[in-house]
Amino acid sequence: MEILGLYNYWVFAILLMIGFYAVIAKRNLIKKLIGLSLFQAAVFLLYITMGKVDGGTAPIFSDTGAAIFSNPLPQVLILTAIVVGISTTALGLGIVVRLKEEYGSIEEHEIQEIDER
Amino acid sequence: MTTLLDILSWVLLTLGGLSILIGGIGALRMPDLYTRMHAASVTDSMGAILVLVGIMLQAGWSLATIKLIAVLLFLLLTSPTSSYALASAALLAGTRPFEESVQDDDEGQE
Amino acid sequence: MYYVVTIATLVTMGLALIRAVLGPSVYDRVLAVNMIGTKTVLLLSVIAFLYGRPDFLDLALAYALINFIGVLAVLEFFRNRALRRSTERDKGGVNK
Amino acid sequence: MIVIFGIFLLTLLVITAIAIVRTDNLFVAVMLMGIASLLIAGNFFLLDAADVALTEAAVGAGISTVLFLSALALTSERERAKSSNKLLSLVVVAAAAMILIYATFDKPRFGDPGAPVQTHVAPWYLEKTPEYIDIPNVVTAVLGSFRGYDTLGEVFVVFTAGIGVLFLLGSGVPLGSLPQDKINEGLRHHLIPRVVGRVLIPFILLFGLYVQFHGEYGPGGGFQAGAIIAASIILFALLEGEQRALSVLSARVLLGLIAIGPLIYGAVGVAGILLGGNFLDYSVLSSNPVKGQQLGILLIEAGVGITVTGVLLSVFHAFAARGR
Repeated sequence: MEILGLYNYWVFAILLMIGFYAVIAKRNLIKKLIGLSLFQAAVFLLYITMGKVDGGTAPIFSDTGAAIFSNPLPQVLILTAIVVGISTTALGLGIVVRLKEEYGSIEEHEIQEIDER
Repeated sequence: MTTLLDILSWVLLTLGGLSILIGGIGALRMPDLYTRMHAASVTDSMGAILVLVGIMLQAGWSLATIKLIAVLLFLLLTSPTSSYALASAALLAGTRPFEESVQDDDEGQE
Repeated sequence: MYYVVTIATLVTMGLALIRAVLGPSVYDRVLAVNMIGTKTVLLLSVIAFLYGRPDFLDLALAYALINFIGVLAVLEFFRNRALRRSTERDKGGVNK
Repeated sequence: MIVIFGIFLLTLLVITAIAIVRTDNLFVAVMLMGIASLLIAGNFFLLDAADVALTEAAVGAGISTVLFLSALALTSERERAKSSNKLLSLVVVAAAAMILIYATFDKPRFGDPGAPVQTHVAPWYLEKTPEYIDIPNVVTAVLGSFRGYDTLGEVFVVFTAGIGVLFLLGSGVPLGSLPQDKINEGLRHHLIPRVVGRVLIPFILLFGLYVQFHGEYGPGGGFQAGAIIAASIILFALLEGEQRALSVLSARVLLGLIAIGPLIYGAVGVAGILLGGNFLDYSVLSSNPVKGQQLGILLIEAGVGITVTGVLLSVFHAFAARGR
């Protein structure tokens, strides 16, 4: 049970690296953006995992009189980061759409070839 | 009275869990898209009704029950609609139903 | 008793995920997304009670309302694709 | 037991992520991203982050899928090229994963109440929120008041990203060649989804407003509400065609919303200075400091909600208009 206490962090590391793999190895720009979203999700997971307290509940006071609350600070940071994440992803998708219009391709190496000509 | 309600809600919850599980197995094991969709969508609604009503019995009369009724209502509206939309999109795109099932029907008629 | 439902829901999510990964057609995958969406609504409502915080049913409500949009977006995407293909075919006919 | 549930969900998440990277069909990858979003939201809820799960629900289930699909419709569905330097990348990634996993052995165990994160400012927030702000949702209190600067920054990032998308896609020659009349009708011929969707739209709007104004008492707030309200208008646009949606909320109005949101936020901050306090110090907004805090949070949440709605809808319309 003690070793399972690190499972969330391992999943964070693996997810982070899966996303990173998509960013560096894939040549399709949309696939890279999807990889970036996975990368983001991994970071979100890390923060929220760190905020969890054993036997705690969400940091919203209620009549039930729970005494232990999980850490609100990581939740605040990630809450805003999710919305910022979708906005920046939209910006990335906008750039990809413009690239497709200019170059007729969303594959990285094809765009580079056209540039070198 | 409370014990009766408890037993009733447990029965409903267990049946709901079973229904959900059957839907999952059906969606995995059935041979083609339409049979899979059939397995998934019917048990989806049934499972949702059983589970949510089971929880409602546990919650008693409170704000939670009203929210649960709302959840159930929206699920019953959207889930069959999505299934219908998906099936019609698949049919229009030219996905044909499983060959053998059609043949069975033909043989039955003869 | 909530545990039984939770476990059944989680296992079904796993089965649906296998269906989503295996495919074979895109419609199977959309079906799997749809299934997991409904299962998430049930999971969230059950866990809200498991935690003894029924005020968190808002989450289940949000999913029950918003999951539908994804399916409609997929439908619109298919419709657009069919339209695009048919106009391309028409143009090819004119050029010949 | 709940820990096991979390572990199961995380395992499913890893499988989904691997499947996302392996598939060469981008449409399938987007669908699997939808599944990943659902799984991760379930996990957030298990980890006590109700507010974050609500945000993920509002953004991940609807808007993210819609945006990715509209980008796919404008580019291509298939990934054509093979991966570059597959072996090298795998080695790099595996090595980095090993290092990260090795590093986790020094981390405090999951849920440890004595971990450094839990002993720094978090207890102070939990202890002082009833005294200074007196609202039940500590997350909203920290978001709106204690860390108001952070949130102001995030709002400006959202604002900038929205303006950026409008600059990129708002001009130039669109590449689509679809007949105008066909593209404008949306899903109007699909009768059943249309009727059900029309029933749902008012409820989604209502729920969005509830999340906006109930954010101080339960999970919710401006970010979630903005995404949910945007989702309801996007649903309308999908059902009735984009033109009808634009005639309800025109691009000009949306631009106004994008600008007004940060302005409200900034103005609340400046009002704090004018009334003799610090920037974003809401205590001076009312004769009673606690009431002032509550008023300030209400106002800035409204600003946040307006910005997020405006940006997400403008982005959606920018992508949709490109297809014509």
